[in-house]
Amino acid sequence: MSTPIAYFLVVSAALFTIGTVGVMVRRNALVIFMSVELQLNGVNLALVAFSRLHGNLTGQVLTFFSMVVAAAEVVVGLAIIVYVFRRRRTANVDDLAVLRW
Amino acid sequence: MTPEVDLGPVMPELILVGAGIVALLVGVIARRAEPLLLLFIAMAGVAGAAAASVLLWDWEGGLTVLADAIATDRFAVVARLILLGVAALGLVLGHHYFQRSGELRTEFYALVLFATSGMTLITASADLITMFLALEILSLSLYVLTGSSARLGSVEGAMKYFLLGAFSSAFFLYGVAMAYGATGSTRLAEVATALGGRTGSMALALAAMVLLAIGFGFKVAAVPFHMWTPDVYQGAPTAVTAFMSAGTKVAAFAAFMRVFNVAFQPLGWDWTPVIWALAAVSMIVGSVLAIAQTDIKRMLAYSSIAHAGFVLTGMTAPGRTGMSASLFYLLAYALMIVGAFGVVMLVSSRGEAATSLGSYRGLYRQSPWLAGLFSLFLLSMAGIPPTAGFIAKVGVFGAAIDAGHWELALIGLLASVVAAFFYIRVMVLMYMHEPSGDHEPDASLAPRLALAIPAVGTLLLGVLPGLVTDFLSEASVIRW
Amino acid sequence: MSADQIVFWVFAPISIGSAIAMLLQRNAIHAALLLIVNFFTIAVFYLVLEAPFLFAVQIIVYAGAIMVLFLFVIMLLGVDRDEVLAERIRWQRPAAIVIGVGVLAELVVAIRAGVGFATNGPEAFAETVNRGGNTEALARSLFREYFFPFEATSVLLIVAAIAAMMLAARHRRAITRAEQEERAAELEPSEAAS
Amino acid sequence: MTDAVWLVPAIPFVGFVVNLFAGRRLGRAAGWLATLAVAAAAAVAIGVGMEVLAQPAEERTTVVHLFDWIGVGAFSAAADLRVDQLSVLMILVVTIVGALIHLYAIGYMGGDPRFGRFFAYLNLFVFFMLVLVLAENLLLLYVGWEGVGLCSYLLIGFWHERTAAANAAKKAFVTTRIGDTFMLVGIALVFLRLGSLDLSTVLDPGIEAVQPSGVFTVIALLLFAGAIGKSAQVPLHVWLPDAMEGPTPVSALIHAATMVTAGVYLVVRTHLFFEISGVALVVVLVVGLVTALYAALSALGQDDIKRVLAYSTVSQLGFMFMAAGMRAYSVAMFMLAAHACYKALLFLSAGSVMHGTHELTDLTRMGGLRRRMPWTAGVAIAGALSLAGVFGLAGFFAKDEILVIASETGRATVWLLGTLGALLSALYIGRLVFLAFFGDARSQEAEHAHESPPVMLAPLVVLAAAALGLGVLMLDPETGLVPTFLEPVLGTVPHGDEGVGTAALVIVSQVVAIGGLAVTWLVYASGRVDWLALRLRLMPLPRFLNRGMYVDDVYAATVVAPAKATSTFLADVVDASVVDGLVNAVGRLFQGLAGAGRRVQTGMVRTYALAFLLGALALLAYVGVRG
Amino acid sequence: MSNWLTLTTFLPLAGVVVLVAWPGIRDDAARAVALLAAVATFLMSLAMLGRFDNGVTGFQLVEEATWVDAIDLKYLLGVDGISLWMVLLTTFLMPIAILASWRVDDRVRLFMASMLVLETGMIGTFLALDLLLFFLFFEAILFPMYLIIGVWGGERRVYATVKFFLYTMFGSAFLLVATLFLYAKSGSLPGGPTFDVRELVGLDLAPITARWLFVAFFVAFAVKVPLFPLHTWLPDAHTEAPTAGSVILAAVLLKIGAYGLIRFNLSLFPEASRSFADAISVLALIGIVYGGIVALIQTDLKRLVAYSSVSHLGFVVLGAFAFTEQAMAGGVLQMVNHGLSTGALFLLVGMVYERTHTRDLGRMGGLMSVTPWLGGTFLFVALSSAGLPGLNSFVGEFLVILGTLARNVWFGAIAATGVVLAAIYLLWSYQRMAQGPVPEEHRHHRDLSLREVLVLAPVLAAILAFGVYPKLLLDRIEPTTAQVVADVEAPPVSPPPSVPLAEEAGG
Repeated sequence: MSTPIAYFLVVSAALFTIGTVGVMVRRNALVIFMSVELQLNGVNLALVAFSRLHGNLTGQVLTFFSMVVAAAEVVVGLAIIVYVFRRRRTANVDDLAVLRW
Repeated sequence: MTPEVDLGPVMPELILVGAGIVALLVGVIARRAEPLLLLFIAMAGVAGAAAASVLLWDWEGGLTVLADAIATDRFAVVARLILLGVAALGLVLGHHYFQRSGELRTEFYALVLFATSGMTLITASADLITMFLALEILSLSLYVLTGSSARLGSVEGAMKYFLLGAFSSAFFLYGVAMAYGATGSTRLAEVATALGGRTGSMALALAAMVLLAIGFGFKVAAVPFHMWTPDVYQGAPTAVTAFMSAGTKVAAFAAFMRVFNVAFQPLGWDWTPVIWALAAVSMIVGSVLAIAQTDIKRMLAYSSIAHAGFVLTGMTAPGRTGMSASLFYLLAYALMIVGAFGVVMLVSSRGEAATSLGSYRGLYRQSPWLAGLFSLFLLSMAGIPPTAGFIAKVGVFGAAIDAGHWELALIGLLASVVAAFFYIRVMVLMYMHEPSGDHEPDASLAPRLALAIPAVGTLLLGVLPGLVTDFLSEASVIRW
Repeated sequence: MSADQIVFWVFAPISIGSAIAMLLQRNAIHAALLLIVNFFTIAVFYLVLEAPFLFAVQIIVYAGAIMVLFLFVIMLLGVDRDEVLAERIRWQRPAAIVIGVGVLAELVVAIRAGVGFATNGPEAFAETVNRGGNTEALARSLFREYFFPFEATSVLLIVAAIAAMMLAARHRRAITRAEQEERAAELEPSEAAS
Repeated sequence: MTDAVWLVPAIPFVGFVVNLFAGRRLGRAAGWLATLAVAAAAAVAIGVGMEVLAQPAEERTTVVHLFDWIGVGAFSAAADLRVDQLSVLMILVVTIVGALIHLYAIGYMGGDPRFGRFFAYLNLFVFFMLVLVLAENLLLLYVGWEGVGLCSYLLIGFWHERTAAANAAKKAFVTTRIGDTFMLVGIALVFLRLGSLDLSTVLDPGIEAVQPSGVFTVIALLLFAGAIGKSAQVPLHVWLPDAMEGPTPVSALIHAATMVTAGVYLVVRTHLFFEISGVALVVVLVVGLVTALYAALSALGQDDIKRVLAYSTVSQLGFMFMAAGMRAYSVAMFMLAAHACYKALLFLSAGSVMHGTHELTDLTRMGGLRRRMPWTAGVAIAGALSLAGVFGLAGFFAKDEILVIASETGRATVWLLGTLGALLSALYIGRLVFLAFFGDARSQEAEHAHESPPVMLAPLVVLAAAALGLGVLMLDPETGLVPTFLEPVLGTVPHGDEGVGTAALVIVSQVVAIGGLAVTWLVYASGRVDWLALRLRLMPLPRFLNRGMYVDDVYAATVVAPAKATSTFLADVVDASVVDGLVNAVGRLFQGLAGAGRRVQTGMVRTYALAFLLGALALLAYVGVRG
Repeated sequence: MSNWLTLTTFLPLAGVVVLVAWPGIRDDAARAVALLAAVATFLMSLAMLGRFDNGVTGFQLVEEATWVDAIDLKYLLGVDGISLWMVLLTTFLMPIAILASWRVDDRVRLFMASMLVLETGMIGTFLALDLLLFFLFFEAILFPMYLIIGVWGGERRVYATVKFFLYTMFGSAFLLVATLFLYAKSGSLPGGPTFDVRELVGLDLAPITARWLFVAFFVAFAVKVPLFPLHTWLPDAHTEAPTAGSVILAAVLLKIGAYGLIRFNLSLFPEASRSFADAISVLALIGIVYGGIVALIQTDLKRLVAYSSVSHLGFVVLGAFAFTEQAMAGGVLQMVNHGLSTGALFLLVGMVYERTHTRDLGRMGGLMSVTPWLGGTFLFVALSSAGLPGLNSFVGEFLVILGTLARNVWFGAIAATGVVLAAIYLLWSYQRMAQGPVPEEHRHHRDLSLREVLVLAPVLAAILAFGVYPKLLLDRIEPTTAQVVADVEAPPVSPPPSVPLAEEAGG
């Protein structure tokens, strides 16, 4: 292949940043969580790219693990979100500000 | 090539997980399982893990095992032991807490054990991948524990903790990726050699260093990655707060030190200023903001932020001095914060009934012993001799000044003057006012006996720090 | 212009576009769908980067399992109503964007300095690293060098399971009692310190 | 015997201790005990005096070492007693006059509830006074110096329920303390510049070579400042008239006979410094002169019998300083002794008058007392004549000698003014006598006056005898007993051949004295002049004199008021608002910061994330610039 | 090597142990235990005095043991002519303070325990030769004192106690930094890095470093002294503290500041001391005059005494920084004397308050007529505090003035004015309290009780004894202070001419 690795890295960085911004501008807990997933995917892309760059598989293995982690996180996260929704009837994080100051 | 499988160095984790699964099964199978039985199982697990770690003190095998995933050094041993101690106290307190609040879930014990296994594992990880996994294990367990009460605060805390936690672990992972990108490996030792030999890419390495610092900074609640702390500490069931405030910090700091003193050791000149800055702002912000708090748990949360700053101060000193100082501080901090939150739990008798500062009015009248314990812990936090806090403070600041960071030490000490203000404000309430509240503090004996341990520890380390300092400085070299 | 470049230049815009679109998408379900699109593009990149196994996993686990779970929850909670995008916290959005751009810039700088836009991975990746196929190679390294982390993930999954049990299956009684108590607590005067 | 000199102060001290703790139980015996103590001291003193006299004139100085008091490095001050002609003279005066006044006080203080306490204080005073005059070491002298001040404070304020008394006491202590502080610095300088505080060392004529005379001027003036305070010289004289709030025996003992003369003693004792300096002597002379005239004038304006005597004392002390200022030290000393007698006598008789007239002190309401209290009148007149300087009486030999010397040594102005002072003395004392004892009674009390008991009259008689006859000791400035006795210590009395002959001077002074008395008789007792009308016609002059020329008021306006204001300002503004204000401001600052910082914790996850990212940006930027 | 010092230091803790361990101890028993412990400590310190050798200039009865290797904290006690008297002052006044607070009946056990802990802390502070150990004791004093003021204090006790605590913490922050910095620097010493004062004296620092360290130490101690303008915590603390608290605070705690200045600032940084001497002397003089003037118009008896302390401690600092034997010795003497006089004053104020229930001079009067012994004693102590010759304070003040005059005539002269001011405000307060007509409400107070006599008698005796025979102290103080002065290496003052010279000039 002839595409410079850096291109993929830039894309990954972009995705990561978009995810980051998403966490900050969205209010729906679910969407925020999705943005986090986007960040993770950005990182994964970087890992794979690096693995290609260094010519070893560690990056891919790490990506694999991060997917597992993501899966687990999603389970826990969604459980919490569901639970919160049951309790407060909303998934809007701005409404969750009892604890402050 | 099939790597030799030597489980000895991970025996503590295996035992913890094993015990956790047993507790879980017992809880599931025997629905009417006697909580005490579960507690016993869990404690047995902790004890076993402790024993296993002690055995590791004189490990003859390689520096790292399991394909370089796990370090076998004494640093890990000491960190593990501190964490296991915290876990034991956390279990007892939690057992009591949830029984009283009637929210006892059999999963609690298992979760604490899993979280602990994550904490201990992270301290022993010699590989960023393992470290990341361990980090996630402990984080996920803590999210759940935080939300393990039906209270709104608890739920909201869990939510915030989770969202921000996931957010920060993304940064952490990115850091790992950058490190890998810079050196082509995630093994701390190899990263170090690559950077030391200038074969790695500095730019990426620096980025990796910063991103990992951010990830750890979040876990140890260093400003400006601290903002979850007050909310979560306040929201979580007090017993859980006690457990995680101590556990997370100790574990995260252990990993922090390992990564920065091994993998990024060649970048020492570059990361010391970062740590310096984090330390300074943490101490200042933590101390100042605590002044304005009206809820004891929030106040302690802010003080724990300040303490993170103190430990970071110790980290600015390179090598053994800094590390042993920081380790000692972590030990002292673990004792006093667990103790303090334990007292808070007892004072607010049932659930979170009374966590406002106001409910400490005239505590001395209601229960002199509780007041005495609390003042002991608070004084230790303020660094007044003869408590562990004093020795710890002298240690870290001494190390920092030794390394030429006397300005940082001065900032820290002035910050601790500010901090003293809100510590003594609580003591003013306890001693110099008459009881106003109608509520009585929880008078049950078991948790008090449990709290006697950190109390004695705080005093003992204040008077005879020599008991541990030798071990600590023994443990404060990370070979690779 | 070689094939992989074409693929890249086709999918990169889609990938980023879908991501941005997700942010602007007021409807949670549509956001989720856009995210799936994005994941697909990433999967494609994996393929280009000669990680076929991850390509598969990405599609199955991510685009498949995880996002389905998301959609399921969204529907379950019925939060598919449109979200008001008007910002309530002043400066939040512009600050977020500015800082985001800043971070991106710095990352790009780091990448440029660290990797450079000319560098390419070693040729013969397939022959050397992926010897005997990516999957097999991956398995080799996974079960030899990384078998312990692999085991560790099991704990992670157990914890996840417990989380689901504890939180999702929380019986109503606990909640209602907690609510009552909190109402009681609110009546209590909680005065500040002197 | 000389070695036993420590008994002289010791005995009264024992008396003090006993009376302090057992006075209440002893009842009237306390008075007798105190008197006996002082009498015993007097006996010892006389014994010592005899022994000193027995020695050849040059070996009459002995130093008795008691114990080392302070010693740091080169500095050391021992508790040593110095026995020489001067100190002997002083202890004799102090103990004998003191004993008499004690005796008198037994009667005078008769009914007082704190009888015992009173005598305890008196004994304590005698103790300190003796320490003062016996001290070989200047610092020990200072101990006595302050000690007598303390006793004066205690005794002036003896009736402390009376605010006036309390005020007077405080005023006396503080005013003198001002002088004392200068003196303390002076003493310190003596050590620092002359290397010792022992009189026998620093009063060695060779000392002159050690330092330039300027140093001696400074030292002498500082010491003299102390003297000014103690001896109530202008400008620190203001406390003495007020001190009359104390019981009359106190006025007699402390504020006439002994303590106030300590200043004179000090100057005489350290005359070497003054002579080396020269300038200092002039200062002494001038201060003495000014004081003598000022006080005499003020005395003329007083209606309170005791205040007249108080101002008179100030004036007389002025004369003594004049003498010292003219190097006629032994004359000063003689006048000191003589004055001790006749002024004590006058005070005591004034006390006797008050005793017999229910504490009546206002001259304008007395009159004709000589009929009801003949003894008192008699002795008082004797004292008055002596003070006025009528030929042959003690007062004459004292004052007249001073004027003679002034004239002889060519100080015409001094002589003139001195003579004027003498005239004024005659006037005010005559005024006192005639207003009190002659004419008709001008009030109830005066009419029903009664003579005092013998215990009070006895000492009066003795003193009267002394006031009349003490002159024998001073028949001639060269060959008189006192000068020859003191000569080894104080040198000879200077005399020149300027001015007119002695006989002429004597005549002048007699004219002045007799004339003055005559005039007062004419005005106050002959009945030919309506002196009340006269006073009204002369207003405001009498008030001006009565208020001591408003010196007190000037001080109040220029010193006391500003001091109070400063103090208030510093305390309420500077300390409370500025210094402490800053401290509290810091506290509030942090409170404010905390309150503000708290607001950042909005409770919204997304702001937290924003802060998080901000931090990330900053750190990344840092490595950006670094890498 | 005997351990008299350790025994003296930790004997009070034995009392604490009893108080804590004895369940449900009765109040009287608690008082008795505390008193017993304090008296025993006093006797122990007397034994120490007995072992003290006047001749030696250095430290004596030194006890050394490593405590915490990790931070090189050594357990290092020793006594010299200065600390000796500070310790004796402490042990002497502590039983008196305890006896004086016999009336405390709220939480007696806690009170007595705090007092005893306080005593250990103070003794340790004076005896510690290891900088870090000193700091440890220095900080350990804080909490018990805080309790004593805060729990048993007056109306605004909380404000006062918090202020006291924070002020001290502020100072000690600098102290700790400087200490650790010094330790870091001390690696160059032959014995390697150490906190041992005796070693550190030999450390040669860059002048600028030394000056910064000096300032850091100075701030900490200046707060404690207290030196203008860091004094404002004192009036509040004194006003609110209970009698015993005020006594200890005035008599001992303030001395720690002055002691620290002499022991550490002077001996560790002689060069810096010399260069700052004038500035500090000026501060001290301001303190002397300012304190005196402000005291003039105070109507709260305790505030008045507090400001008088500011004035008196000024003499100590002035003496310490005049660098002449007389001034230095006088300063140390003044420390002891101020302890006795002001301590006694606060005892008396407490007794007056117990009767009149007010500290407002405006609402008192005529006590001398109602309770002559109380009034008389007050006058006696007031005069001692005003520096009446023959009583204790005079000697110290005179020596300070003398020594300062030798160094700088004007400083000495200004200092002397403090003596006048003292006379004014003390007599003025005495007049308003004890003289004049008796207000109706004060007609029927009883005079000193036997307990009160027991409390006062020892102090009064000491006041008189040290006034008449100060050599008792000076003989032991002088060798040390002389050494300190010598070490500062200040330029010699114009020496007083030797007396023989005078004589041969005359001969």
